[in-house]
Amino acid sequence: MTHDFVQNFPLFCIILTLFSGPCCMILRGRWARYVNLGVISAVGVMSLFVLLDVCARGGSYVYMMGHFPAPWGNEIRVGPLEAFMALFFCIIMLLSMIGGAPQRLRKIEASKENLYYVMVNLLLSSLLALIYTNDLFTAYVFVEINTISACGMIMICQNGHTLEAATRYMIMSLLGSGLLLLGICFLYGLTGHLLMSNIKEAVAQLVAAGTYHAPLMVAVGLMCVGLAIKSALFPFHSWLPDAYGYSTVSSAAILSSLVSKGYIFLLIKIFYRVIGFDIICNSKIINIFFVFGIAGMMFGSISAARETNIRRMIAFSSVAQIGYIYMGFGLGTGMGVLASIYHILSHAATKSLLFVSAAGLSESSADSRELADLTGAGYRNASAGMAFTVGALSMVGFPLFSGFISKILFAQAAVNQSGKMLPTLIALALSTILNVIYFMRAVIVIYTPLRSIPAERREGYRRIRMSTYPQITVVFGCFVLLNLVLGLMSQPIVELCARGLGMFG
Amino acid sequence: MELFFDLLLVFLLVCTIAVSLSKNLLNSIIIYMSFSLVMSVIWILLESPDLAITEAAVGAGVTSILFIITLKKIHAILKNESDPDHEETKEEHHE
Amino acid sequence: MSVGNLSANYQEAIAMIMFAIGFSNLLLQKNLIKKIIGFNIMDSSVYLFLALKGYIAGHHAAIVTDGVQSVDAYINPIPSGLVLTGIVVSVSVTALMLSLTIRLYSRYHTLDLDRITTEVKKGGF
Amino acid sequence: MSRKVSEKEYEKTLTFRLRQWLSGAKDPFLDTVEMKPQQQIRESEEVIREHELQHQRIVEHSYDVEHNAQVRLFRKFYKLFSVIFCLCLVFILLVGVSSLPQYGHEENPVNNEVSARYIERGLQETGAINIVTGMILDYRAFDTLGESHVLFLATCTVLILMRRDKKKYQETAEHNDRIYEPKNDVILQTTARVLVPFIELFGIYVILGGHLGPGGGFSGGAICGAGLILYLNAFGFAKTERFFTGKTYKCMCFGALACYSLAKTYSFYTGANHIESVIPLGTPGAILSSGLILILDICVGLVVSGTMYTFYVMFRKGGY
Repeated sequence: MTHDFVQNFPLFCIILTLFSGPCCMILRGRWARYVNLGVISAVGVMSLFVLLDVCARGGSYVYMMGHFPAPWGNEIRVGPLEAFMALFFCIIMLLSMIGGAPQRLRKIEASKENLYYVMVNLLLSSLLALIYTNDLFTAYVFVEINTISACGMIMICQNGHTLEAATRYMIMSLLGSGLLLLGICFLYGLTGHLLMSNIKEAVAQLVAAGTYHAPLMVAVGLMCVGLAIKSALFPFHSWLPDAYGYSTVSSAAILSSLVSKGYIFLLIKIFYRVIGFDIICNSKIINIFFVFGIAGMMFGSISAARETNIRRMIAFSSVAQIGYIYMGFGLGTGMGVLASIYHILSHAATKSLLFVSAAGLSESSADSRELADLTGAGYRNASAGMAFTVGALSMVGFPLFSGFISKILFAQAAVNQSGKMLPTLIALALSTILNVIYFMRAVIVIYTPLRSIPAERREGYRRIRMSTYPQITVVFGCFVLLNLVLGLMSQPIVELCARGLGMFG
Repeated sequence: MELFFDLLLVFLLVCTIAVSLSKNLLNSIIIYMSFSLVMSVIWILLESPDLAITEAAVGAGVTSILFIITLKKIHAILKNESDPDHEETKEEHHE
Repeated sequence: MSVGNLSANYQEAIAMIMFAIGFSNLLLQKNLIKKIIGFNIMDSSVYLFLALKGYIAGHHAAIVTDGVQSVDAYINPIPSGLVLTGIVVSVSVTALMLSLTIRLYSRYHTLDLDRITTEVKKGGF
Repeated sequence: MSRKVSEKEYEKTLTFRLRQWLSGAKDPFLDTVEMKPQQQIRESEEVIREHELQHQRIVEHSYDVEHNAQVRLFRKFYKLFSVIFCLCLVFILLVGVSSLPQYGHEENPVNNEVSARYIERGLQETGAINIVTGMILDYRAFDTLGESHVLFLATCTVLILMRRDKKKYQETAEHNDRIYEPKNDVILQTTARVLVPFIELFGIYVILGGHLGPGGGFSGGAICGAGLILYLNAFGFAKTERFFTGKTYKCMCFGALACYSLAKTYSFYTGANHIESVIPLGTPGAILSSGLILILDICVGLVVSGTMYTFYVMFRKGGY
């Protein structure tokens, strides 16, 4: 069977982003920036076409990478969920890149600006490859690309904080990818395949025959723990606050909303397409996820409430949100995973908004990130203030915005699960209260009139009008719109995700 | 042949333990170099000549060069322990 | 999971022990250079484990000789290919980590990551 | 229909107050909530100085790792936790390994139809005598495409970290590493003069023979890079910069990776759409055979040799 031209688009997306990496290296900063924006938009448009095509067809398809069919060659697999994720990631990345542009141009050395775009392009390519790939070893290679480019994005502004954070990030990631690779090797040794669908068949046979139970569980455990470490689940999050708190805005927005989500998406694929969700549910691994997820929610929220630096506060909130996602996995039902996927979307849309608007707020307050210095920043930079408020409300779970829907989905998923219902609901309630405490504190601070702080501390405060950076105002508008869409029109999106998830198996 | 292979494996194990226990950085890097070399012999015994060439060129060659140049950059070769005072005088001397 | 089976698989067991040693080095050593060496050892032992999977006693390297193309003549080529890819990845990561080490040292004059963290928290930039 | 509103009336409307509140000109709570303006606190210089001293002391004290009991306890706990984690890891791994199929046997699950096809039909389908090369550059080429970009990416991160702009690095002697070089070491130079051509030749041989025997782009490229490094060490930067600068590397890398991507796009596209590839496989065993594999090997070799050399130069000097 031959493909329609549209069906080649996933391949073109991956190759285009890979190719644009070296392209940006030989270009100068400004041209590299245009190439970068162009590539992201082009990939977004192509992903939109793929999504429409897949939805019209009503099914997923497999695309051969080369002349050889499934178990011998490489292949990628495209379905509604994959295409939607690709589109969504492109939108978030584009908005974050535009929204962070003014600060980025000030902070990064001009001669190294093009290298930053190399990192961003290759990060996008690795995310796309992780979304589409159907092969475990390919996934490993692109996980490494993801890790290295994320490290490059953290340390592009070289100060002590980012260098230290990048080192810690690399160490944690290397531990994680070592475990992941070892898990893949175990699985390969047991099944003799690297392609996800073939491994699933072989695993089903092994389970039916009852042989090799222990190594199979070891392999699953290694891969899960490896990816959990890489995506900064609670006890392994030590690098995260500094990395998100002190790197440049676009890096922080992209890192918090996309990088760890790529790993989590791979984990979902491993659940559904490599091992089989029933086997995962019968093992004890999801209980571990459940416990650490809830611990992460609590710990992240409490640390965020104690933090006075606004960027670090948002970063700690990320730890809590990753805890939510793993708690959803831990529920062990399809609903739970669906809620986690929705939370990935809503968190990505909200967290990048918060980071970009927090940068706008601190720019109007003499580049300080301390909450105390941000007093009245909402008046000085009206658009950023409003955007921050919307983001905070969404994080808290205010109806109308996306966070509300994901929390409702979590609660619904928990109700069906008798044993884990109570802890989940209690954790959700507690973490929501903590969210209210620290986000509303921030909102109140930025809307407190300036008069209450002495004049000599107001040095460097300046008013930023919406017309100063029109593109950023537009970006805020897009982010808010995205949040509203996710919050008000959730039904078709949830259905789309559910359909895509159903095709994973 | 089996025995030789086993000996090499034991040697690898000894190397890894020695690296973790050694106090001197240069020593541990040299031990790591020998680890890589033995690894490339093991690749030959496992009938993977491609890997042997690569490991010899990369593990024992380029990676070790990078390690040693790093040590040189951080002035850890000439003296035993990192001693900040000593370093500064050395830098001044070169300036 | 009997001890007898473990002793039959002792080559792979050694690879696993090496992995664990490398892993603990990467996690526990204070010195950054030692951490990087630990990472390299960890990766090497995974590759050893993988290559042991592909080895078949009595078979030759996967290079077609004298036109013989039978499964009984050659070892499994897949692990070799994977290891080849993996080695490249670990070299790249090693170079990146070493350059990070040099940068950190030139700023803080120490290789101890905990001390660097304290310095960072103390002094800001 | 519009009506005119006087300024006084307008000031009473909700819109006006909302706008005032948004722009921060007026506090809505003013006049409604009793608020006392904060007294300006004036502190004498001495008090401020004392506060600063206190702050300093607190910072010193809290970061005094040796004497801070909390930090020490935390570290001990962390260490204990890590050690337990590692021990658990060893135990789990050994349990897992103990029931794995024994190594070296033909009937292991690893040796299935996948490897059988690579061995039995690899020569006809890829044209490469070295099955491993055929596998990584044709059957599973997507991995290798990613892998070469990993190398490229690592170079970029090293460039971000280590490259200095020209003006800055001449300021201090430490940054200019040339002083550490042997100026005119006769032994080294003579040896290098003899060895370097052979090393380069061997590297090129390994690259070009990737599909015929052991070797390939990566190992050959690393050998070439090592030869360049030796040359650099013997003769210094002035000599090497005549033929290899940052610009050369950029162009080389871009060319090679672009060529690689294009070639692979062609083969992926034709493969997925079931179009016959027009690239002839040639007679197995000849140097010009096995279709794209030779070209890809050369590309990888170029990238790798340049990358290795660049790593070295960046570590050494921080610029070409």
